[in-house]
Formats: sequence, C-alpha cells, structure tokens
Amino acid sequence: MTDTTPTEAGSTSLHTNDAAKARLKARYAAERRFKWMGAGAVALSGLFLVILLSTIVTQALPAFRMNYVTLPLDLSAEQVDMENLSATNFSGIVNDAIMGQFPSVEGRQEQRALRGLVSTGAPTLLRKALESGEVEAGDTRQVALPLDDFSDLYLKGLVAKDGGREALAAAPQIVATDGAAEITFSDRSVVELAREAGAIEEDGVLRLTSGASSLLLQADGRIVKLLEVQAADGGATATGNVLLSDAPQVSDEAAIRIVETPESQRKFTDREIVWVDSLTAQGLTESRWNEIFLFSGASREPEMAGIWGAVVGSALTMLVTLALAFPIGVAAAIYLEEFAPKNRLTAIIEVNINNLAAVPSIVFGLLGLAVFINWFSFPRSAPLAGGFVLALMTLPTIIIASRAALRAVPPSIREAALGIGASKVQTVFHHVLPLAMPGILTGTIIGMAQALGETAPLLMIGMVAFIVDVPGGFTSPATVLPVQIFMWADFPEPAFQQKTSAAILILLGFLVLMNAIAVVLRKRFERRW
Amino acid sequence: MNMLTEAQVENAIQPDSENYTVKMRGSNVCVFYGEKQALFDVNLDVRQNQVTALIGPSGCGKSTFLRCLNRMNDTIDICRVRGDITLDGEDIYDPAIDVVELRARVGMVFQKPNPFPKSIYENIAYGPRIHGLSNSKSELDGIVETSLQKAGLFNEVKDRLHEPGTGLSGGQQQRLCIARAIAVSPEVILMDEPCSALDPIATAKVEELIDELRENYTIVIVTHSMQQAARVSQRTAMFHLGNLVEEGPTDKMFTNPEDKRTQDYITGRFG
Amino acid sequence: MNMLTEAQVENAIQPDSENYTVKMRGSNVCVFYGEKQALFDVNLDVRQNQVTALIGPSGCGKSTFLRCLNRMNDTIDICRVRGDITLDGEDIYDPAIDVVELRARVGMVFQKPNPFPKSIYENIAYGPRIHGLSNSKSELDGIVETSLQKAGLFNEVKDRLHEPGTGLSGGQQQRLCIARAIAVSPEVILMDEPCSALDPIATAKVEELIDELRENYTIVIVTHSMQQAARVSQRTAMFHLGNLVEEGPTDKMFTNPEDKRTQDYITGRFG
Amino acid sequence: RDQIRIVGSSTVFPFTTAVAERLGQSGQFQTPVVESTGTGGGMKLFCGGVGESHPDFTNASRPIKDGELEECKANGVTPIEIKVGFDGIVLSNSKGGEQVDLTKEQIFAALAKNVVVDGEVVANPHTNWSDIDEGLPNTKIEVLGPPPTSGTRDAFVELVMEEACPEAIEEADGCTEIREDGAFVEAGENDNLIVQKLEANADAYGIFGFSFLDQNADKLQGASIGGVEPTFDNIASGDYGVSRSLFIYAKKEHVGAIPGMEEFIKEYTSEAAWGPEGYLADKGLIPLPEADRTSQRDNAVALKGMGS
Amino acid sequence: MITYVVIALILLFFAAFYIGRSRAMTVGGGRAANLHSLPSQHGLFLALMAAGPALLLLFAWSIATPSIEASVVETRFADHLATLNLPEQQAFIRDSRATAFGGIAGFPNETKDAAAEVFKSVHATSQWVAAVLALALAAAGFFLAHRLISPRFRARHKVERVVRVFLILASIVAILTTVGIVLSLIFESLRFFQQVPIYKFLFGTHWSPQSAFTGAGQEAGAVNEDIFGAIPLFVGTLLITLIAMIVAAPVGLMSAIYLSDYASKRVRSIAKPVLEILAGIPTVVYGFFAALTVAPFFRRMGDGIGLDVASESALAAGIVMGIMIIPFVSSLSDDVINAVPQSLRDGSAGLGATKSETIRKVVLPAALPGIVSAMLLAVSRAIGETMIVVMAAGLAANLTANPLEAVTTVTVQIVTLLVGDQEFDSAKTLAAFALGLMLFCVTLVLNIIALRVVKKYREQYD
Ligand SMILES: Nc1ncnc2c1ncn2[C@@H]1O[C@H](COP(=O)(O)OP(=O)(O)OP(=O)(O)O)[C@@H](O)[C@H]1O
Ligand SMILES: Nc1ncnc2c1ncn2[C@@H]1O[C@H](COP(=O)(O)OP(=O)(O)OP(=O)(O)O)[C@@H](O)[C@H]1O
Ligand SMILES: [Mg+2]
Ligand SMILES: [Mg+2]
Ligand SMILES: O=P([O-])([O-])[O-]
Repeated sequence: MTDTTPTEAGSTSLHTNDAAKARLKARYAAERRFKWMGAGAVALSGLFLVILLSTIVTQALPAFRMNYVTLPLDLSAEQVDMENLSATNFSGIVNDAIMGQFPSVEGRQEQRALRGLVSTGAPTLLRKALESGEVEAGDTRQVALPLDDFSDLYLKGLVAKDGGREALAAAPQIVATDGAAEITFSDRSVVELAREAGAIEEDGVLRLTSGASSLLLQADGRIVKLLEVQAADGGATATGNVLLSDAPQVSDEAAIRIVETPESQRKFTDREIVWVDSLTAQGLTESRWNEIFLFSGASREPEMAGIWGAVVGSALTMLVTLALAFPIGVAAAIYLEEFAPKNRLTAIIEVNINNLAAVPSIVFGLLGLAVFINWFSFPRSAPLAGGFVLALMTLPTIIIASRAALRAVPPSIREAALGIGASKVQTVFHHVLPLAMPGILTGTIIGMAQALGETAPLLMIGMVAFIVDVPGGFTSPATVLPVQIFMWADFPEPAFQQKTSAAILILLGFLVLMNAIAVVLRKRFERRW
Repeated sequence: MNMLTEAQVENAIQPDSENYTVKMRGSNVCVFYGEKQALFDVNLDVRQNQVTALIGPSGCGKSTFLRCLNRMNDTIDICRVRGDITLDGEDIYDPAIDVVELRARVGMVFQKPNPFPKSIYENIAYGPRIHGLSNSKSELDGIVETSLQKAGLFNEVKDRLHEPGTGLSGGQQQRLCIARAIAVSPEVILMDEPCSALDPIATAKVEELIDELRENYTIVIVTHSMQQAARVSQRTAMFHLGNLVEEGPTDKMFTNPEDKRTQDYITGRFG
Repeated sequence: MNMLTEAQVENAIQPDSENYTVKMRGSNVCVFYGEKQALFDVNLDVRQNQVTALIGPSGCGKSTFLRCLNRMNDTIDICRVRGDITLDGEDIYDPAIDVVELRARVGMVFQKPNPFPKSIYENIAYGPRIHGLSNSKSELDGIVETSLQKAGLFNEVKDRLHEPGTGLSGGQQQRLCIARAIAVSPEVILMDEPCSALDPIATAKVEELIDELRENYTIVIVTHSMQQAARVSQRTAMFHLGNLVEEGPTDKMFTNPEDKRTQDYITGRFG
Repeated sequence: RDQIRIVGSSTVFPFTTAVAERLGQSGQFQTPVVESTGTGGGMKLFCGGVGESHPDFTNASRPIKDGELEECKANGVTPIEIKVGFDGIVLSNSKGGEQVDLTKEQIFAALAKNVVVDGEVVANPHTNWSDIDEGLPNTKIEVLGPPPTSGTRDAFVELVMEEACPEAIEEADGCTEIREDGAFVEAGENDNLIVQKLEANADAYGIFGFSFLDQNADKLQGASIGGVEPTFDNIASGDYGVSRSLFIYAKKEHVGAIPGMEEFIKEYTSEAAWGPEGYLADKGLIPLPEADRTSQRDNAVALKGMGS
Repeated sequence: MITYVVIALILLFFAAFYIGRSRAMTVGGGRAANLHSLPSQHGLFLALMAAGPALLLLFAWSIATPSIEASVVETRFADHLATLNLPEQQAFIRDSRATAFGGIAGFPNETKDAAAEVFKSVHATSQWVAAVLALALAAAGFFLAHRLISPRFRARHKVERVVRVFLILASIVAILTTVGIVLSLIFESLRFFQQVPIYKFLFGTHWSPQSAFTGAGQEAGAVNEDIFGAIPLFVGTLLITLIAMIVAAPVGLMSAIYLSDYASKRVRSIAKPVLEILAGIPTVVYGFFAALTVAPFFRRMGDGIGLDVASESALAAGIVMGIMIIPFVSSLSDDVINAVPQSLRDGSAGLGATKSETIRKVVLPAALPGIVSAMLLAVSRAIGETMIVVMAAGLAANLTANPLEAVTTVTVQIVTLLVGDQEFDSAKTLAAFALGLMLFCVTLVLNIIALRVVKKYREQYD
C-alpha cells in the first residue's frame, strides 16, 4: 500500500483485490436479495389484494343485474283510483297478471307458488311508478316487474345446473288424466337419459326419485316431469306429472329438458322452473342493470334490497368523522409536537394517545353511548353520533401519523423561518405543516379506511339496524355500508350472498374514491430535501 | 434612551472610545446545553453601525453566543441561558418581549444554508410578507430583486426565480439565505459564517454588502477567516472554550493582541 | 496498464511533465441537469499522488464535476453525464463498472457536513464495516482512532465517541465526515470545500492531513480559498460558467495565469 | 319521534324487519327502525324507561325474565307480550356427509363437558361419534355452534343438554357446560359462516336456527333428533323436540304516543304475516298453532299488558 | 330569520376583515411595517371579534331553544299535560310542534292545535331575541375591536392565541377520550371485582364464562370465581398479534423500503394507494377469507405432513390479520423513510455503500421512531380486531402457544360478552368491562416500554 510505484496503482488496491472482489460479490448478492425482497413484499401484498378482490368481484357480479318479467297489468279505472292510491289493491293487480299467464294452474298451494315468482315488492314499485307518472293508469299496460329472488337466481344459473335439452326424434304420445300422464316413446333414448339422470332401476323400471336430475318432457303443448321410465318394445314408456298443460309452443319439436340439480337439492321446484322457462320462452323476461340494488334503501326481500341508504349513511357518517377527526387530530399533533413543553405530562399524553389506538373499537361505542347518546342526547342510530364515535376512534391514528410526519421535518426549516422573524404559529403553518402533509394524509387515509369499515362501535349507538328509508340528514336514522354487509352476510337467503359481495365492492369503491382525493393531495405535497 | 446614554457614559472610559452607541449588550451570559456549560460569563457589547466579528477555534461557543442574541436558542429544548442581553437597552429575555419582533429586528443567517423547499422568489418574499413590508406585488418584486442583488445572486437566478431554492448550488443557497435575511430589513444582522460556502468573488460581494449595510445596520459575524475579520469588522471578539478571551478594535486585535491565546490563534500557532 | 503508459506519454509533452501517472481523466465531460447544461466539454486529468484543486466562482460547476468522478450524480434523477471519465484507464461510466467499488476507491467529503444520526464511533466505523476492512473489534477501534486522529478530531471527541455525531459543532461535524471518508482507505478522495466550515487551526490541520494523504492517495479538492489552493495543491483547475478555463501547475496558475478570467478571479477583480 | 323503534334479538330480527317493511310500504307510517342488539341488550334498552329515548318494541328469543320484568315495572314500563312463532334449532351437516339420527342422550354424550362413564363422572372422553354408539359414523366429533353468549346456545342447552342430563352430573355441575376441548367449536354468531364451513368439512356438524337449514336445503341435511326430522311441519306440530318460542314485547305506554304501534301489532299478528302461508313463514318463522295465534292476537290487539 | 342573521354575520366576518385591514393600514400611515402586526391579522382579529361570539351565541341558542320553547308550552298547558303520561306528553309536544312548523303529527287534536299556536308565537319571539342579541353582540365586538386597532396593538398575538387555544383544545379531546374510556370501564369493572377477586381474574388460567351463564334457562346464581381467568385471553391475543406482526412487519417494511427507495415514482404513486386498499377492506371479508380459504388450506397442509391443525386456528386468523395491517406498516413507514434527507443517503453512497446497506444502516435507523410508531399502530389495530378472530380462530379460550390450535383474544371476548344475550348486570357482561380495563392497562405498559426504547435509539438528523 505505502510504496506504490505509480504504474501498479489500482491493481493491489484494498478495494480491488480478490478478497474485496469476493466481498463485493456477496454484497451485491445481498443488495439483490434485498431489492427482490422489497419487490416481493410489494408483489405479495398486491397478490393478496388481487386474490381478495377477485373473489369478491366474481361473487358480486351477478348482483349488478336483475331479471324482470313484463306482464300485462290491468290498470283500468275500476282497479286504480288515481285520487286514492292507497285504496288500490296493487297486489291483486300483480297477482291477477301473473296468474293470467298460466290459467291452467289450479290449487291454492300452486297458485301461491306461482304468485311467488314475482317479487313481493312489485306492488309497491307499481304504486311508485304510478305516482311518479312513469306508468300511466287507464288501461292494460305492459309493465316490467322484478322477479322474486329465487326466480332471479335461477335465471342467472345459480340455483340449478342446466343439463341442456335433448331433442327427441319423434314426438311421443301423451295421455294425460288429472295431471298424471302416460307417455309412449318411439325410441329408447329416454331410457339412457333416465339412467344418466341417476334413476334407480328396479325390475327394469327406472324410477326418477327426488335425488335424481329432473327430466322435463316438452311435447304437445305440455310439459311433463318424468317419474318412471321403462323400456318397451320398439321404444319406451314413461309416467309423469303434467306440470303445465298450456305451455307456449316454442318449437314443434319434442324435447326433454334436463335439470341436473335434483329437485330436493334446490329451493326452486320443477314447476317453478317450468313457469319461468315458459315466461322466458315468450320473451317476457329480461335481464337489466340492477337499479334497485344501486339506488334504493334496505329491504328484507333480497331482490328489493338496495345499497343506497347505506351509501348515504356512510357518506354522512364519514363527513362527520372527517370534519372532526382531521382538524382535531392534526391540531393535537401540532400542539404536542411543536408547542407543548417536553415534560413528563406531554410524555404521558403521548403514551396515552398511542394507547388509545389499541383500545378495542367497541369500547369507543360504549363511550359514545354514555357521552353522546345519554349525556348530550344525540339521536340514536344517527350519522351524527356515529361520526362522533368513529372520529374518536380515528383520532389516535391521525395524531400518531401526524406526529411522526411533523417530527420528520428537519429542524433547519424551522430555524430558517424563526430566524427571519416568523412566529411559531407562522413557522408551523407556513413551513412545517405543508412538509408534513403527506404523512398526515397517509394517517388520515388509513384512519378513515378503518372508520369506514367499522361496525362494532356502531352497535352500541344503534346503527346496526334495519333502516329502509334513505337517510335525509345527519340526525335521521341511518346505517352504514359495513353494517349493511354484516347484516346481509347473516341473512339466510342465498340471494343475499351476492348482495353482500356487491356491497363490499361498493364499499371498496367508496374507499377508493375517498382515498383518491387524499392521494392526489398527498402527491402534491411530497418532496424530498 | 436614558439607558443608552448611560451605556455611552460607561463605555466612554474605554481607551478606544469615540462617539458610539451600544446596540446590544451581553452581561454575564452563561449558556448550558443540558448539563454541559457552553459559555461562561461572557460580557460583550455590540456597537451600533459597526461590524463585530466573533472568532475562535471550532466549538468554542461562537455560534452559541450569536444564537443568544436573537433567542434562537429558545428552540433548543435543553438549552438554558443565564445573564442579561439587551437590545437598545431592553432586556431581550424579558418575558414581555415579543420574540418574533425581536427576531425581525435581529435577523440571522445560518452556518448551513437552509433554504425553504419553495421557489427562490418565495424564499425571499416570505419574510417581507409576514412582516407586512410591502403593500403590493410590484413592491414585493422590488424587495426580492434588491435583496437578491445585494446578496450578489440576482444575475444567476433571475431566469429561474420560480424554481425551487433547494436546486441551487451550495454557495448559491447560502447567498439566498443572506438575501432572505436582508429582505426583512433587520436592525441587527447575525451571520454565522455566511461566507464559508462562498467563492472569493461572492465573498467579496458579501463583504462589500456588509460594509454597505453597516451604515444602517449593526452586524455581528462569526468567521473562521482572520482575513475576513480584518477586512470587514471594526471590532473583534475572541472566544476560547466558552470564554470571551479578548475583545477590542479589530486592528488592535490583529496587530497587538493582549492575550497570549489570541496571538497564538491569529498566527496559527494554536492547539 | 497500457493505457496508463499511453497517458504518460501523452502528458509528457506538457511543459511541466515529470514522471507522473494519470489517476483519473475526464474527456469531453458534459453534464446536464434536465434541460440545463452545467458542464461543457471539460477535459481534465487528475494526477496520482497529487492534489488537484478546482477553483472558480460559485455555481460554475466545480461540485458537479467532482460528483462525476465517483458517479454521485447518479443519485440525482435529472442529471445526465456525457463524455468519458476514467479511473486507472477504466471508463467509470462503463455499464460493467461497479459503482460501489468505484465509490469505495473514490471517496467523498461533501460541502455540507452530513454526519449520520449515529454515534461518532459508528459514523467512522460504518465504512470499514460495510467494506469488511476489519476483522475484529479492536482492529475497528484502531481504524476509528487513526481516522479521527488524521482528521484532527480525536482529542476533542475521545471521551464522547458514543454520543451522536449530530451533536457536534459545525466544524467538528465536517472533520467527522473527513475522518469517515478516510476510514475506508480510498485511492482518490474528493473533497467538496472540506474546510469551508472549519476554523484556521482545524483548517491547517486538515491541510496538513491532505498533504500527508497525498503520499498514498490522490486528492481532488474544491475550494473557494485561493490561499488554500496555493498551499495544498500541486495542480489547479479553474472553472467558469461550466467551462474549464485553465489548468496547470498551481504555482504557475497563481503567478502567471494564461487566461484573463483566471487572472481576474485570482486577484479578486472578477465579476 | 314519529318512527317506531325496535331493538332486541338477532334471531327474531329477520322476521320483525319483514313486518316493519310491510308497515312502511303501507304508506301511512315511516318504516320502523329495527336494531339487532341481542335479547338481553334489547331488554335492557326496552325496560330502561318510557319516553322518546326508549324503544317501543323489543324482540326476544326467550320469554322475559322475572328480573327483567321487575326492572321494566320499576321504570314504569308495561310490556305487552306477543308470542310470534317457533324457531327450530337444528343439528345439521353437509349433504356430502352421512345423515344421522341421534337421541338427545347421544348429543349430550358427544357435547357435554362431563359425562358419566361406568357410573362415574369423568371429563368427556368421546372423540369419535362411534365411541358413543356403534351405529354412528366413525368420524371425529366436531360440532360448530354458537358461543355461550348466544340465545340459540342457551336454548340448545335447555332443550337438549338439560333434558338428557344424568342425575350424577346435575349434582356435579348443573348440566349446562359444553366441552371445551375442541370437539365443540364456538363459531360466532354468523350462521352463514357455519353453513359454509360445513360445506367445506363434511365431517362437521353445525347448530343453528331452522331457517338456515331451510334456505340452504341444497347443501345441508338436518339430523333427526329422537327419530324426528327437522322439517317445517314437524316443528310446527311440536313433534320435533328442539324448538323454542319467539316473542316480541310492545311497550304499552307508548301506544297512542308513537304513531303506528297498533298498526304494527296488527300487521305482525295478521294471518298474512304469521299464518302458515304468511310471508313470515317464507322467511323461516314456524307458525304457532291456530288456537294460539288467535289468543295471542286477541291479547295483543287488546293491548293486554303483563302483570296487569 | 336566524338564517338571515347567520348570513349577515358571515358577511360581517368578511366585511370586518376588510375594514380591520384597511383601518390598520390607515393607522399605520399606509405602511404595514409601522404596525406591530400585519393588517390582515388586524382584519382577522376584528372579524373574529365581530362575528365569533355572535355565531357562538346563535349556535348555543339553536341547541337550547327547542327545549326552552317546549318548556314554555309545557307551563302553558300544565293542566292538560298533568292528565297524560310521559310518552303522551312527549307526543303532545311533538305533535304540536309538527302542527306548528310542519311535519307529521301522529295524533292531532284541538289542544295540540292550540299548543301549536303557542309554539309559533314563542318561536317567533325567541328568534327575535336571538337575532337582536346576536347583532348587538356583533356590534359590540366590532366596535370594541375596532377601537383597539393601533400600530402597537398585538393583533397577531391575539389571533395566534385563538389558534393555540384551538390546538390545546384539540389535544384535550384526546385526553378527555382517555378519561372517558377509563370512566366508562372502571365502575363496571369494580362491580365485577366485587364478584370475582382481582387476582383470580388476573392470574387465573381458565376462562370459561359459559358456566356463569345466567341466560334463558336459569336464574342468576352464585358466580364461580374460577372461570374468569384472563391469562388464556391475553396469551391468545399475544399469539395472534405476534403472528400478524410476523406477517405484516417484514412485508410492510420491505414494501415501504421498496416503494420509497427502489420503485420508480410512477410505481410508487400507484402501488402505495393500492396497498392502502388492504386496510379498507371490511373485516368481514377477511373473516370469510380466513375461515373458508386460509384455514382449510392449513388444515389440508397439516394433514399432508401429519400435523393436527384445528379448523379454527390462531395461524389462519393471525396471517390474515397480518395481511390487513400491512398498509399500516408500509404506508406510514414509507412516509418517514421518504423524509430522511437525501444528504444522508449521499453520505453513505459516497462511502461506497450499496443501496441496501445505505437503507439498512443509515436510513432505517434515522427513520426508526416513525417506523416504531407505525408498528405500534399496526399492533394496536391487531389487538383491536374482532371479526377475523371470531370467524377464523373461534372463541375457545385455550391456554396455548401453539399457533395451530384455536385461541381467542381479549377484544373478541369483550365484544361477544357485550353484545350477546344476557342480563346486563351479570358477571359476564361486567367481565367485558374488566377485560377492557385490563387491556387498556396492559397496552399502556407496552406503550411505555416501546416509547422508552424509541427514546433510547432515537436519532435526530439534520
Ligand atoms: N444542540 C446542542 N446540544 C449539545 N451541545 C451543543 C449543541 N450545540 C452546540 N453544542 C456544544 O456547545 C459547544 C459550542 O458549540 P458552538 O456551535 O457554539 O461552536 P462554534 O464556536 O460555533 O463552532 P464552529 O466554528 O465549529 O461552528 C460545542 O462543544 C458543541 O459541541
Ligand atoms: N440538483 C440540481 N438540479 C438542478 N440544477 C443543479 C443541481 N445541482 C446543481 N445545479 C446547478 O448546476 C450549476 C453548477 O452547480 P455546482 O453545484 O456544480 O456549482 P459549484 O461550482 O459547486 O458552486 P458552489 O461553489 O456554490 O458550490 C449551478 O448553476 C447549479 O444551480
Ligand atoms: Mg458554529
Ligand atoms: Mg459546490
Ligand atoms: O340474539 P339472540 O338473543 O336471539 O341470540
């Protein structure tokens, strides 16, 4: 090292000798590992997000469409008194219309099932449509009405697995008496079908029990559910129930419709399938963009349940939360970090605030119940009280993040400002705060995200509730998106499952929108010095 | 004004006395950083319309004393100041005093350049704005321009006034900070090695500026350059290990110092 | 090694040529900050075991050139470098070159002291640790001590080696940064106004140190002080507005400059 | 306040909300606000006093307790009790698993904390169903059920565990304790989650309300208890032994002060709602026998308060 | 009426600002430099003095006035009201008010119509009084403040005092929240400790409140003291939080490092907010994910290698919770890492450190306090989470350190005990409060320790 002859310089250098080279290689390996770990971490987090989102999205998509049936409704003057709508029997009108489609259906149970194809909310919608003038009274009108949740699910293919249609070479002969039918087939293909459907064979008779797929024979203007199939010479014979004796003629061809999911394993009977299929065959059903879901309030009926009430409730609650938590949180952070003397008291306060972040959210609910509801007499179930409680819950997050951000602003900036005679308040508000803004906004984003998804504290103040009306203000009863999700996730009706996922998507959309504003702001404030 | 006259009278007995006014006076100033004492009973007068240079080896407490003069030490939690410091006879550590006003009257340029992460224009305009020194945009523009010109920076940055001040070179940044301090027209300007990052030309310019400013302002400057102290200051104070070793007219200090340590330091024989 | 000899030959025609080696060479170096060009076709040789001083008015591109020599400019997003710079004949901007190794071989001391927010000891030990220069704690202690001693800081801080480096005075901080750079035993040390924050005694110490280091290392120093350049450097390069105005042996530069601008600058008549 | 407020049981919640919605659809009143607070929490709120800041109805998955009634009285509240129907509690598993027929004693043997083996009280040693009875499947006992804070759990303990409890154990710990060694999994209040967990794990059984079995008939099968299958009709007729009554309580003092209360009671007790073919039956509420419906309706419409 | 007054006051606010400003300019002889404070500060002072108190008054008035009006009506109709019970009295007031000012009157009658008239007149009077008072206050404030404006008047101090008072009040909110929480927990906790000795609660290793159940079947009986041992809950909390942090801390921190020092600006500006979505996904979703995807996965894996994994396990819940809190670590750390000055990075790079060395040895230590804050916040969130644990880790209070078993956490127990079906004064409900208080104390101690540690390693740069 010391006696370098100039020309040799470099080759024996401490930093280029073999040991150093080896070390360097190791260091680079470490560097690459580190970088890949970083990239991996981001990718991993992204992957989690993608997995979660894709599950939600695939589940949610069906909920954004909805099936309607168009029925001729008798809105003549005898039925509808525009002066006195509340006296009108809208259910009757709707029921007559759907029953009019299938005049052959008899029997109380059956008629009840038939009426059940149309949503129980249809009469209310009809009334609203008349009130708003969307539908005019006076005559028989074609009006699209929402289908019931199971019919809707069926049309979306979520109730029963469709096994397709098998066309028959020749039309079978059907002899029907009292709903029971005897059928004679001219070939044996039906026997194969019955076997595939899982029929139980006994003495050459294939019995299609409730555990087997349903075979629905369509022929001769009738639809017959096959019960027993038996090979006979030159063909086959079968017995079955006539499900519909006046089916609309779609094609002349006879066919067997296979519903793979056995009748016992679905909440939607063969008869109902036949009815809905028949309506579809006549072009009466259509799938529409689900405006009910997007723009109406809660309902106990899946097909009538909407998210708008919760969206508005969340928006109002978040407004209150933001309006309280952001200024108070930032102000508290500024005071503690910039103004408060650094003594034992402020140390205690600091620990305390950190500690508040670890208080379970439901405890904030208890506090809110005691203070806001019982003491300040805020109305129960209102966004006002909810916003206050969530603000208290969010405060620690915002304060902690803001303090960290303020602390990261180099002291030289403060000195510079103070040195030219800015007051402390001016120094903070003109220089320190803008530089700390990115961190403050991050805290706000995270805190608000947490508040947006919180249910437990709201339980205590009555926001975990069934509220149909879309809230009109900060004091009217309201619920919020996560509560709506939580309640829907707990309802037994399967149709609510898609609603749940869809509501989650809406919540995420809400979140993204909320964050987007903060993110844009944050980007504007970011700089490195 | 009474106090001032008293001060004058008091100082009149000093050998080099002429007709001068004491702008700032520190009496028995002790400064502690936590447990550690950084200044020991410093007594120093800053005369109006003169340049006082503080010299001494690194770490001897020059910056510390300087920061006492406009109470910048208040911002350091562990720092405590004892003794009296007056500005125009008023105790600046009096609780009734308005620190902000004090700092507007006693401006400061720091050792490390610390521009705001804002545009060059905003860096300069900030002070005048908060002190209400301009009534209109054009007036403000004027202040910005003259300040930059006085600091010898205007020509270099006139095309990029609205670009960030942090994008300047080190020397440019320091001149920006000087310009920023000048912009609020303080009575006293404290400069903590203002030229340490400057090239000779810029230095000369700043020295010239200091000389100019002296007519209206009082200046205290910390410097490591004896030459600079000799060139710009009328009086020099020599610090060592937190003590004020010697204080007097600059020419006397450099030609005929009383203290052995001063002599050693000036001639580079120190340490 | 061939290249080096070529370089020697090439330089041999220069009037002041002796037996020297070109340690680093910049050819047609242009640097851009975004749209703005900061250096224009600079050609400069840095000779081994000599001190090369870069002088010139503020903002002329001295720091920029210096930062090219160990590719510190890579860290500035908008900065682009054109031209060739070689170290021992190797192009340092070659994609195959290793920046980390380069920076270990070409160390740097910055204009603003930037100690890590760690203890004094850790500040120094950091470099040797990452480069694996010591095998044991005691060896590391030794490196720390010699580095601090070489930087003339050891006596001041020996009792507080484990206190934060940021608690030092400005000058102490800068010496700490020098010590930190020395600790990794680089071949070339780039110093960006290393003494601008130092008092004369510390400055003298550092200058002495530079002179000592010259025996083993190659040094490039940016300075604003002509005196300093004259005292420590063998060769001086004068920059102006991004151009290399003149380059030559220091004594010649200061006594008999070829360029009018150099003369003006040196005599302080510049501007 | 011109809007009815209802609190109480999460079990009754799905039914009361349906009625509330109908009342709102009639257009004369605002739709009542129905909170799901749990029976106990609801009682606490309901009995807290009279006036606008207290709810008008509470749902309950059990009859009001004496202590609660006293509290009500002390605060000047006269509850009107309306029994609205039954809720069957079912033990069911995935259709992929075996359908079983259990006795209450077998269930006790599977789930109790302590059982009697050879005349001695010991900690439940059964790990597989077949340990209890050869005829039962040879799979691990794994039952997902509600936590001890739930009304469903409470009813289950009362209707199954206590009934099948041998005397020796009754003396030891009172029959209410369910094993905590992992065979019984306290699974929280979300029954849909249990349903989905059962779907994923064919060996596991779940305990929950009949409506979830009903709505998920495609995935689940109910275990017969004492030879009776958990079907709508069996529960309604009382043949299926594990069912409890559901109630709503109205606050008599508020009738006439809060608009719509009487109409709400009328709606709830109308045949169209709680009858065998009413919309509540569609939601899974099992109707009372006709005679009970009539008497409950008469009492309710007459606003007959408790203890008066 | 009041609306107009409010609008007037808001206009006055701006007017006063301009008047104060120009007045200050006048007294300053046209030069702001002659004033102690900026003209705009004088203006703000005048505006605050003029409009502030009046607006506060109106605010207070609008809160108080409905009950005042109601009490006037109540005294007028005292005789009639005496015949009614409380809900009817309230209905009376409500209906008459609805009749008077619009709204739905549930049970209108003639007396109520009469009361409505009274309401109308009282309301009108009250509005007049409020308006006059507010305007008088505004005028007084305006003239008082206007007279104060002079060159030496310290308007800035006054305005800044308002700012400071606001800042202090804001910090007090945080303190009051703490006080409120402690108060809302402590009384019930004390009642609990009367039934269950505190040492049995603190050091008991058996948690099984089912036996203390006083729900439907039974009447309240003697409380078994031995079934309220909180240790298993705290161990469970610790276990799940630990697992969550083992996931979130490295992933979050590495993400933060990558985003702040490696990723391009574009990637960072996209990735950061995208990751933040993770914090906003409702916990129900995570719960389902943990219970139906992650837990069965571990179970199958366990079966594969012969390990017995419970279908509800701390592992599944912890890992999913860890995913949820990643953004707490990543985003907050990213901000503080980004705030470390470039000069430190340069200093390290200049010594020949690789990027990762610079980050690990220089940047991270410098950013440590902020990172610790972020971690603490993440831990706090993990401790406070219920849904994921309930759905994926069950509710069984096993005392175990085995992550493959079911455990439960303090928070979960608090929630289930509070919202479940039992009498509100039962030992079980009270236990929830005691648990809350305990948790509060434990986290307090942890925070104090963490703060000490940070203080010790805190490194101030610049
Ligand atoms: N914030 C601080 N905390 C603790 N000690 C400090 C602080 N600032 C300065 N000191 C110590 O006080 C003494 C005086 O420091 P000061 O900055 O006044 O020196 P100086 O004369 O300005 O030196 P230099 O010329 O290097 O800037 C030094 O020993 C220094 O280490
Ligand atoms: N990061 C940057 N972005 C944009 N421009 C820059 C940047 N750094 C330097 N410059 C510009 O490049 C030119 C040369 O700067 P440089 O820092 O090299 O000057 P210098 O000679 O070192 O000056 P000084 O003596 O003041 O340090 C200047 O005009 C400066 O404003
Ligand atoms: Mg200093
Ligand atoms: Mg430079
Ligand atoms: O909510 P429950 O009281 O019915 O469990």
